[in-house]
Amino acid sequence: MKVEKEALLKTAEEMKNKGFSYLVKITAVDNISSLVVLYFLRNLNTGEEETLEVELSPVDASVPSIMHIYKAADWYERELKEMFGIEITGRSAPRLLLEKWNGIEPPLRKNFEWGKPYKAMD
Amino acid sequence: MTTEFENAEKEMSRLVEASLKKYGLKPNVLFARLSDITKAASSGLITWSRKNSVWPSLFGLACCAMELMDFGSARIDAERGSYLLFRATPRQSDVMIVAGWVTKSIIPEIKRMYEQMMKPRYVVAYGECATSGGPWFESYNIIRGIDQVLPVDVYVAGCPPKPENLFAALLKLQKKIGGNIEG
Amino acid sequence: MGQALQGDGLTTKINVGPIHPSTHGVLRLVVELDGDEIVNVEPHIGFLHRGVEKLMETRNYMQDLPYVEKLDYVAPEAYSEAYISAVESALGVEVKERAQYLRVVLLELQRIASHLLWLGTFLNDLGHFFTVFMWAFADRDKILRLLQEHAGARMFYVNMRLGGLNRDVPPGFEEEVLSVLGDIEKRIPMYESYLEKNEIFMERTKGIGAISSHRAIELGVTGPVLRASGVNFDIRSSKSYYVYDKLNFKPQVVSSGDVFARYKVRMLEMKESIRLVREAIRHMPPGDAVGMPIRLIIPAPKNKEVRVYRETPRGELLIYMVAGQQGPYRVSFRSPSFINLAALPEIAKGAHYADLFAILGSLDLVIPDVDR
Amino acid sequence: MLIGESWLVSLLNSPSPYSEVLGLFAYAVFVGLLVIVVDYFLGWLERKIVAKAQLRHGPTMVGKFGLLQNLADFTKLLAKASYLPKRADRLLFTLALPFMLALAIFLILLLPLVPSFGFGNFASSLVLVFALFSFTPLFIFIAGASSGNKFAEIGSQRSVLMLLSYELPMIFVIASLGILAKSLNLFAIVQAQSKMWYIFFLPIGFFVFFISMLAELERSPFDLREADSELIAGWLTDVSAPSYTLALFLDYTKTFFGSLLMAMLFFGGWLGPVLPGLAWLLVKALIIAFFIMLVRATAVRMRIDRVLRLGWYVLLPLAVVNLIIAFIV
Repeated sequence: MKVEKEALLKTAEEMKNKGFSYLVKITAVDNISSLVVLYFLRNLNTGEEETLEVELSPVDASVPSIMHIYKAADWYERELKEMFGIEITGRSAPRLLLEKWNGIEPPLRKNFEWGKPYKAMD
Repeated sequence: MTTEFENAEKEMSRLVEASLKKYGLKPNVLFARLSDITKAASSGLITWSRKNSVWPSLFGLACCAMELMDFGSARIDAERGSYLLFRATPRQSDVMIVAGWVTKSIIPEIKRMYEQMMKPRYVVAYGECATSGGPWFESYNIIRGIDQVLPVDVYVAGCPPKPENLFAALLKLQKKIGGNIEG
Repeated sequence: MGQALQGDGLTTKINVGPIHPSTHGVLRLVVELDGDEIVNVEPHIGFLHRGVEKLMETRNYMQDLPYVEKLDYVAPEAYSEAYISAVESALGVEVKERAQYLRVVLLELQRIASHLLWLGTFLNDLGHFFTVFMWAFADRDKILRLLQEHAGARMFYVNMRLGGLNRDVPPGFEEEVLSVLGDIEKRIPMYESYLEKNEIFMERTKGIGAISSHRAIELGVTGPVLRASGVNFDIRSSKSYYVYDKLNFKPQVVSSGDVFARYKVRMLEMKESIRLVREAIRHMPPGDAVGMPIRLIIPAPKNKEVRVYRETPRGELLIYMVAGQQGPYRVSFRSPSFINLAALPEIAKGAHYADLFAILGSLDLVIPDVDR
Repeated sequence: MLIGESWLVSLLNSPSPYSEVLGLFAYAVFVGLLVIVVDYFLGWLERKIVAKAQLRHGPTMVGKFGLLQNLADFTKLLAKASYLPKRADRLLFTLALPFMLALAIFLILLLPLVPSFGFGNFASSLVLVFALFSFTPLFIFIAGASSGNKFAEIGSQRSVLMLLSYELPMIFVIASLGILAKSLNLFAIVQAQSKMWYIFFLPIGFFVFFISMLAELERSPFDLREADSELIAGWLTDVSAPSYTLALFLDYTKTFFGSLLMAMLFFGGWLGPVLPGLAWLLVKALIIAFFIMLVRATAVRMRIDRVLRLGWYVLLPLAVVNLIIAFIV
C-alpha cells in the first residue's frame, strides 16, 4: 500500500486502530533512482498482513519516527539510520546501535564503495 | 613460547652477574649450585605440569562456540584430557580458543583479554573464520584471521571443525608446550 | 565505585562485558544497579556484525545458501529452508510432495535440538553447575548425528535445493528417527520432573521478568516469548506452510508470561515437535524428493518482490527478497533475536541483578542473528 | 600403623624434657600432611563425582585414574606469572588468601582427631572453633573489596550478607549440642556420643547444621560469592594464578573441615567398633564430603535475597525447635 511521507503518521495511527497492532519489520530497498522504506504490519487475531511503502529521494532521505505508535519500532529505526543513512525525525537522538560504528558511511546503499582497504582498528 | 622463557632466564642471570661484578662480590657458590639443582628439577616438573594442565578460557564468539560447547559436553569430555571446563576469568586460564569471526569492533576487547591472561599463554584459532576470515573474508567489518591481532599457536581448519579436531589440536598444543615441536 | 545507598539515585554502572559466560555470543550489557535492583539495562550490539545482507547482494543464489545458515547457527536448517523457499517462490518452482514432508521432519528435528541446547545453557545461567547442560547436550548429539547421516555435516547442511532436497534420506532413516525420538521422549518428562520439583529452580523462575500479552504485542517480541505471554500466534498454524495443516499442528500457549512460562512453552513445543515428526513419517508418501540445483543460467525470476514467513525455534523469521537476475538484488531478514533483545530493557527493569541472567537466558538469543 | 595413635602417645610420655614440645610439633606436622593429602584426594574426588553425575568420566589421561591431574594443575598454577591489579590495595590483597588458608588448617588442628591428644582439649573449644570459623567470610570480604574489581566487590558484599544469615542458626545448633553433652568441650561431646550418636537425638539439628555449613563453605546452592555465571568468579576475579592455588586448597580444606565437624558433632567422631579412631573419623568425613559434592552437581544457585530469607525464616525457627528438643531429651 503506497503511502506519502507526510501521511505516514496518520496511516500508521489508523492501522493501529484497525487492529494491525504488531509491527513485524521496518526495512528499506535502495533502487538507485529512489529509496523505498517498507513497514510490515500484522493483525495478530486475523493473521492478515499489510505493508506500508514510503518513497524517498535518495539524496537526504528522512522519515518521521513512529516509535510512539509502535514501541517495537525503536531498534528498527536506529538500524535503518546506520544501514541506510536515513534520518529519523521526531525522536530523541538515538545512541549508535552497532558498537563502534561511527565514521563509516551506510553500507547497504548501492553506492557503497566495496572492499575499501580497511585498517585493523587499534 | 618456551623460547621466551629461555631468554628471560638468560637475561636474569646476566643481570645478576653484572650486579655482582659491580659490587665486586664473588657469586655464592653454594647458593648458585642449589638454584641450579632446583631449576633443573623444577623445569622438568613445570613443563610436565604445563603440558598436562591446559585450561581454556571462555572465548566463544560465534558458530564455532557451539562446537566448543560440544567439546566440553559429555560425548567428547574435555575434562578427561586435562582441559578443565572453561574458567570464566582470563586470569586463571592458559589457552584462549578463538571460536568465531573477528570483527573490527571487538579487537580492543580481544587485546585486553589477551593481556589479562597470565604469562605462559597460548592462542588456538578454532575454525575458518578465526584462521582466515572464513566465508566473510570480503566483508567490510571483518579481520581476516586472528593472527593479525594475536600470536597464534595452533590453527584448526573446518567450518565448524568437529570437536574431535579441537581435541587433536589441543593435544598438538600440549606437545608444543612440552617443547618437542618448536615455533 | 559510587555504590548505591538505598534509593538515593546513586547507581553503579556494571559492564557485563562482551566476553561473559552467560551471554551467548558477544553482547555488552551496561547494567545500572541501585543496590541489587536493576534500574536500566542497555544492550550494546554490533560486535559480530559482518554485513551479511550486503555480502549476499554480491553473490548468486547458490552461493548465498551457506551465508544464510550461518545467520542463526543453532537452527541453520530453518534459515536455509526459508531462503530456498524464497528463491523457489521468486522463480515459481513447486516443492515436491515427499520433499515437503521431509523438510518438515528436518525442521522439527532441528527445533528439538535447538530447544535442548537452550535448556542446557539456560540452566547454566541459573548457576546449575553444567549437569543438565551435559544431559541436554548428550540428547542433542543424537539428533545431530541423525541430521549428519542425511546431510553429511553436523551443523551446516547445505542440503536444500529448488523444489526438494539435495538427496533422499538414506534407507532405514525413518526407523532411526523414531528410535531416537523414543528415548528423547522418555527424557523430557525426566527433565520436567527434575526441574519443576526442584524448589530453588521454581523460586528463580516463577514470576520473574513477567510481561502481559498486551505488553508483549506492544514490544513486538516473537516466538516462544510471545506465546509464553498468552498470545496464540504461530506462523506454522496461521500461514500453515508445507504440510503443517495436514499434521493438525496446535500452537503451544502458556499465559503467565514469566521466565517459567517461556521454559514451559519450549518444553511443550519439544513434545509437539516429536508428535509432528512421527505424524510426518507415518504419512510420508513415496516418490523422489530430489530438487533441482540452482544453476548459473536460470529463467528470469517471475515475481520481483518475495515475502516468506517461517517459524524458527527462536521466533518468526521474515525474508523479504527483491529478486535480481543472478543473485538477490536486496535481501532483508527479520531476525527474531533482534526484537527479543530490544525488549530486554523493558522486561528486566526492576528485577534483581541475578535475575537479569535468568531473563537473558529465557529469551534464547543468538547474538550473530541480532547483528547480522 | 600411621592411623593408630599409639606411636603418638608413646612419643608423648617418653622421658626426655622436650617430649611435650616434640609431641605437639609431630602432631601438627601429622595434621598438616593429613590435610594436604586429603585435600588432594577431595579435589580429585570432586571432579570424578561431578563428572559421573554428568554422564561422563572426569580426568583420566593424566596419571592412573587422572590422579596426577590435580598435581599438574597445582604446579602449573604455581608456575604461572603472578599479577597485582593496579587499583588493588597491595597489602590486603596479597595477605588475605594465605591468611585464610592458615586459619582453615589451624581450625582442623583444633579438632579432636585423636582421642587421647589434641590442642582443643579445654572447656569451651567448640565456641572457639566457631568463633574462628566465622572469620573466613570476613577475609573473603577483605580479599574481594581490596581487589578493586567491581564484580569482586559485589561478591564480597554478598559474603557478608550470607554470614549474617547463617551464623545464628549454627550457634543455636551448637547450643543444643552443648546442652545434650552437658559440656562445650569437643572431646567431651564426642565421648558422650559413645552410647548413641547425636544424629538420632537431633535430626532437625543436623539438617539445619548441614544447610548452614553449605552456606558457610560457599558450596553449590549458595556459592554466591563465586557465582560463575553472574560475577565471572566473584571475589576470585582478579586473583592471579599462584594465589588461585591457595584458593583451591582453601576450598577443599574448608570442605574437609566442615565434614570433619559434622562427623564429630553428629556421628560420634572416633567411636567405632573395630578400626582405630582416626580411620572411622576419616570414613565418616568422606561420606559427608561425598554428599556435599553431590549437592554441588545437582543444585541450582539461589538468589541472594532468597538465601537470606531461607536463613532467617526457615532455619532459625527450626534451630529453636531443635533447642527445645535438646531440653526435653
